[in-house]
Amino acid sequence: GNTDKQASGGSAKKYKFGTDATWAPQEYMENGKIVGFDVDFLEAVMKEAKLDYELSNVEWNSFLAEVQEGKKLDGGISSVTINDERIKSYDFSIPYFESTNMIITKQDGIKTALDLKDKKIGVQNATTGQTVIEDLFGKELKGLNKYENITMAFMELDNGGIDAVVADNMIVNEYLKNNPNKQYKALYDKTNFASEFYGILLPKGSELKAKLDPAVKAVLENGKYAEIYKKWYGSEPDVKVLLDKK
Amino acid sequence: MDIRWDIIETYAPFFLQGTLLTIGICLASIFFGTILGLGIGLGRMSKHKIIRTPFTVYVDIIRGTPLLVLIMIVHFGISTPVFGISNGIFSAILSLSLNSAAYCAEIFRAGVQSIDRGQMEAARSLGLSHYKAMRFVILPQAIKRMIPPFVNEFIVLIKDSSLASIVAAKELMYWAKAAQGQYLRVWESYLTIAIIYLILTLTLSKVLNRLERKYRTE
Amino acid sequence: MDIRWDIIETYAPFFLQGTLLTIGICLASIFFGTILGLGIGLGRMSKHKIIRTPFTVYVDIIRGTPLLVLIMIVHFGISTPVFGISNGIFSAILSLSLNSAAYCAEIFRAGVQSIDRGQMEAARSLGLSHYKAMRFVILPQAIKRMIPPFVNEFIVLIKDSSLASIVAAKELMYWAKAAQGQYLRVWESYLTIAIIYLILTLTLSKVLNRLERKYRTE
Amino acid sequence: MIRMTNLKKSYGETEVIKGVSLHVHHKEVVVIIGPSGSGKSTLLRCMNLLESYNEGEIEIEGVRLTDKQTDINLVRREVGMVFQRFNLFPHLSVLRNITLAPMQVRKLDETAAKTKAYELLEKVGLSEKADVYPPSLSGGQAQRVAIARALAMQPKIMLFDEPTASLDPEMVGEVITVMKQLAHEGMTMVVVTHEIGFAREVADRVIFIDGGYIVEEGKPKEIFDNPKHERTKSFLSKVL
Amino acid sequence: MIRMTNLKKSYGETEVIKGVSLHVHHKEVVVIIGPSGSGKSTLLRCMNLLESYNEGEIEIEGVRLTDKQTDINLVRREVGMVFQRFNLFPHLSVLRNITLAPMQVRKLDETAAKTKAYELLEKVGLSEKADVYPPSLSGGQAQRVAIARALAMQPKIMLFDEPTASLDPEMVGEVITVMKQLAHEGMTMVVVTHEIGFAREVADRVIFIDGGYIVEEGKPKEIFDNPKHERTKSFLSKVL
Ligand SMILES: Nc1ncnc2c1ncn2[C@@H]1O[C@H](COP(=O)(O)OP(=O)(O)OP(=O)(O)O)[C@@H](O)[C@H]1O
Ligand SMILES: Nc1ncnc2c1ncn2[C@@H]1O[C@H](COP(=O)(O)OP(=O)(O)OP(=O)(O)O)[C@@H](O)[C@H]1O
Ligand SMILES: [Mg+2]
Ligand SMILES: [Mg+2]
Repeated sequence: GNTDKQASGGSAKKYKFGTDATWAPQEYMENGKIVGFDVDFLEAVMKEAKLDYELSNVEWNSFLAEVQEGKKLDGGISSVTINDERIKSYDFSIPYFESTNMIITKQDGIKTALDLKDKKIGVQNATTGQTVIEDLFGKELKGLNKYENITMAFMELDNGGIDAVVADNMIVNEYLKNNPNKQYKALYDKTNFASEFYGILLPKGSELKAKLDPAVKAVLENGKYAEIYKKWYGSEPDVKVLLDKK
Repeated sequence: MDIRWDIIETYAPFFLQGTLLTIGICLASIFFGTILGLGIGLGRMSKHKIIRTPFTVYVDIIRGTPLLVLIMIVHFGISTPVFGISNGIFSAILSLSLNSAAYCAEIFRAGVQSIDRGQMEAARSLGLSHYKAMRFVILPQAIKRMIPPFVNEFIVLIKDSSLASIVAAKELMYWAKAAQGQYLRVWESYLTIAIIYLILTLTLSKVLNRLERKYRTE
Repeated sequence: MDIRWDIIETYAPFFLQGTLLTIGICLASIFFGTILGLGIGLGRMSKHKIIRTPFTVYVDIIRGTPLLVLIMIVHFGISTPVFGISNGIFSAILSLSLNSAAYCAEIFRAGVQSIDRGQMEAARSLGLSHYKAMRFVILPQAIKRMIPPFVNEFIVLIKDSSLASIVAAKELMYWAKAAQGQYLRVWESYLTIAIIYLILTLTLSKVLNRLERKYRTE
Repeated sequence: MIRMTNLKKSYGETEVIKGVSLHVHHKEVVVIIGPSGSGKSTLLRCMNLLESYNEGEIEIEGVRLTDKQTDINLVRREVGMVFQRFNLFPHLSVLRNITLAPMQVRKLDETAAKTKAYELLEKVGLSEKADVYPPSLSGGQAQRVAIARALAMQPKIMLFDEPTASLDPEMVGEVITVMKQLAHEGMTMVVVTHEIGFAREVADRVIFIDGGYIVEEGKPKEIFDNPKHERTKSFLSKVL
Repeated sequence: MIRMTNLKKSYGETEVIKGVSLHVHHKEVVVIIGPSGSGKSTLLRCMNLLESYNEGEIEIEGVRLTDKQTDINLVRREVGMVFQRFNLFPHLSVLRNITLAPMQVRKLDETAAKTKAYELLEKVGLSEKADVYPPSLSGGQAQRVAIARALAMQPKIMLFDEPTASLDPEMVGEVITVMKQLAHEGMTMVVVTHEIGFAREVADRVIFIDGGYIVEEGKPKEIFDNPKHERTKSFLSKVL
């Protein structure tokens, strides 16, 4: 995809969307093409809304600046969690994805999230992994290390520099899939880790919100969503949680 | 360390593409950066403080600003508002040129000031204007001495060009990050591009060293 | 551009913390980088090719490798395996020192070689050993000339230290990214740290300029 | 013709020229002598505006140097200068050293400039060195090229600042010969030198300068054989 | 005592010293003259191993310079060298210039080194300049300090390479005076110089060198007043 072309007058507007495609399997580059759950989902939504669009790969810093500015990008989809702080600066679509965090570790002593208190924990900066840990133990937790990308956190775990990594379940599973011979255990802790919900990121006051929300709802309800989810994660999604969330 | 060679293989064509773009961005930035640097260097050498000051401030500010931030400011604050272009490659070349110009200006100034004062005096005493004395007498001699620091600067520039990936210019680092995102593995892509950067910088210094030696024997 | 001042306010204590760590990392790296650079520079000036070659190779490789990659190699390949330390700050200081050493070595070599040959000859003809001639005659004179390029190198080092955030060293850039992650806003944190970096680099060059002037009048 | 009136020049706080008046007439050869640091070079450099001065006035061929509307490059064309340290342009061949200014300043075409250059090289005895680069010349040869380069602009006045001081003794003769020839051809010349032989033979007037003042001036015979001032005597006793 | 046998020295392809044999006896003063580029400096520098040589041998006070077990720094202590361009250490005071080597090489304590240094400064007439830095010395003063610095190591032999060539004429005398005094005190000296007056008065032997060979040698009277070789005659006619 390419964001360069200005939408020319006359024909219907072509909306420009961005994603930071470094987060397999949600969005990533495969042989030079942007693929992933978010990519297929966006396609379904835009089809439903009957909107023309193009999707390009944008580095995270630019992704944020461009969506916020609303000129180079009209919107973005990049596993962005909805929260109160962010709503001050952006509009979000209704939630389209429930993410649960997992703990991945080698240590037997770690059974629940509460066992992480005095441990060294790795998360990716600006992900839900970071948020759940900060919600649990407070922002100033000494042992919390925010990595620029999740791969670095996994490598640090390998290295023994940290005791555990907290990340989205899909990412953890993808990592285990890519590194089958490593002796890690992955734990859910639904009591201490609240679920997080992703939304499509839009500039504040975007006209798109009104067009996208019904389309997202329709895709969730008409079974298209479950189809995409199964393609990428091999299991059934809990659509009801999403529809109830609002 | 276990290396998954298939990742490198799959990504080889993209790394090739990225290498070509990296080279293109660097050549353009070297070109514009050098020209702009010459102008700024001349400005910094002015006898008049009023002329000198803005150039000095430019050099200080650019040298003091992390390139990452400069690229973002250029991309969002200059490329589109001023030039109406929102292409990442354009922003990358523009910011690398602006950044490099500050360093080139200093190299240029040091080179000119290293030429014996007697050369300028002899030229002026023959009736040549300051401009002509610079052009025919000082610069041809100074350029030789500037080659080593310029090589240094260009090597830094090649490495700095990897930051262009933040404005989505599809150069080497862009593809390295893409491969990392796909496989959640670091070494395959980063070591590959490290070697490519090394080849690029070594080639550059070899070429320019030869140039320098040629100049010297002339 | 609308700026949300409350973000800067909230993060002010973290930026302060980050600034202090940045300064610490830079001072330590300048210290070790300079010392290591002196050694490497001496090695590069050896008359014997066998001694010279490894140092030359070191300089070429380090200068040709993007710092980002160097930091990762140091962090994952050296810090833990060799030193048993997996602290990001340690890795940052180690990689910045190794990187800076290559550039310092070149500055050092150029400085020494700029001293008139007659000085070394006079010292040797008095019976001083090569080492003593270096220590008492050549170095004290060369150091003055090395100050401006060293200032340049240290400025680059300060800016480069922002890459330490990739190994989660909690310096300035780390907190800028943290703020950006929390609010999904870019400018508040990046412009703030850009100004802090600018203040740091300008302070450094002012201090060292004063030092240079003091030396010159001595 | 040079007319210098009550010239004063300071570097920062220290006054180096403390009020010098000097008229050099058409076709006159003036030799300036004096101890090191007495201001000889400074005086010469002021005549060419390589240094600005603080007080007084210099007139060259009727043009006042400090007039606002004076184009200093126009004046400099008329005044050739030869330095102690040759200052040849090392990146240009001997021929290009000589033709550069005529072509760029006097706008001569290349053929004319070259013809003139060969003529001058002939005159200083270096015809065969036209295509050589300055670093491979001996000191004496370099200084003769520097003289040829200055003459190529066809100046009305020539200034020499210790032209033989950095030459090997063997080579002093070659340069002095060329300068004598110039003097005999009627060039107006101001020469700072310690070559007393030259001064005796060709100078119309010798000026002894010390501490920024003219201490004594007169015909060479008077100055060298019968100096009036104590300072002149003691200086000459060391040099002769 | 210096014994040089059939010395040869090349820079790359070009042979500069083509077979020179020379014995300098205890307390002898030898003056070397010759045209520029003839190899005078190279010869002197070989005696101090500032240049290596390709063939032949040099013995200084009975020690062969190229013997593997010879410590060149030990030999250099015995040989003082004075250069044309002074080469004083600009960052050290005159006193420190003189005391550096005795303290670092001969391991003298500071008081002893300073006492010796003041004595030598007295000798070269510069007692009051002890605390001054070299850049503020005149050429003649700098060269006298350089001589004092070399003497501070109490060398048995002194080598001088055109010690007065870059001095103003006024200052040549000061340096020559010091050198004459040294000669009269019985120092073994090898001096490259064009100061014929000095050679006539103090040299035991004058050597004329050209093109890498010794062309002629003898007592000053013989060489200057009655040179045998054509080349010597023509050289002297230019210099005298
Ligand atoms: N650029 C300068 N800045 C400060 N002082 C200067 C400068 N140039 C010359 N001087 C001082 O001015 C005085 C006169 O210098 P000048 O070069 O004219 O002397 P001179 O008679 O030519 O001596 P010399 O025989 O050594 O060439 C000296 O004391 C010198 O130190
Ligand atoms: N480092 C060097 N490399 C190459 N050639 C050299 C070097 N040093 C001297 N030469 C050459 O060796 C020859 C002899 O030089 P040397 O300096 O001994 O002459 P000199 O008699 O001392 O001359 P001068 O009177 O100019 O000092 C010259 O032709 C010179 O060009
Ligand atoms: Mg002078
Ligand atoms: Mg010599």
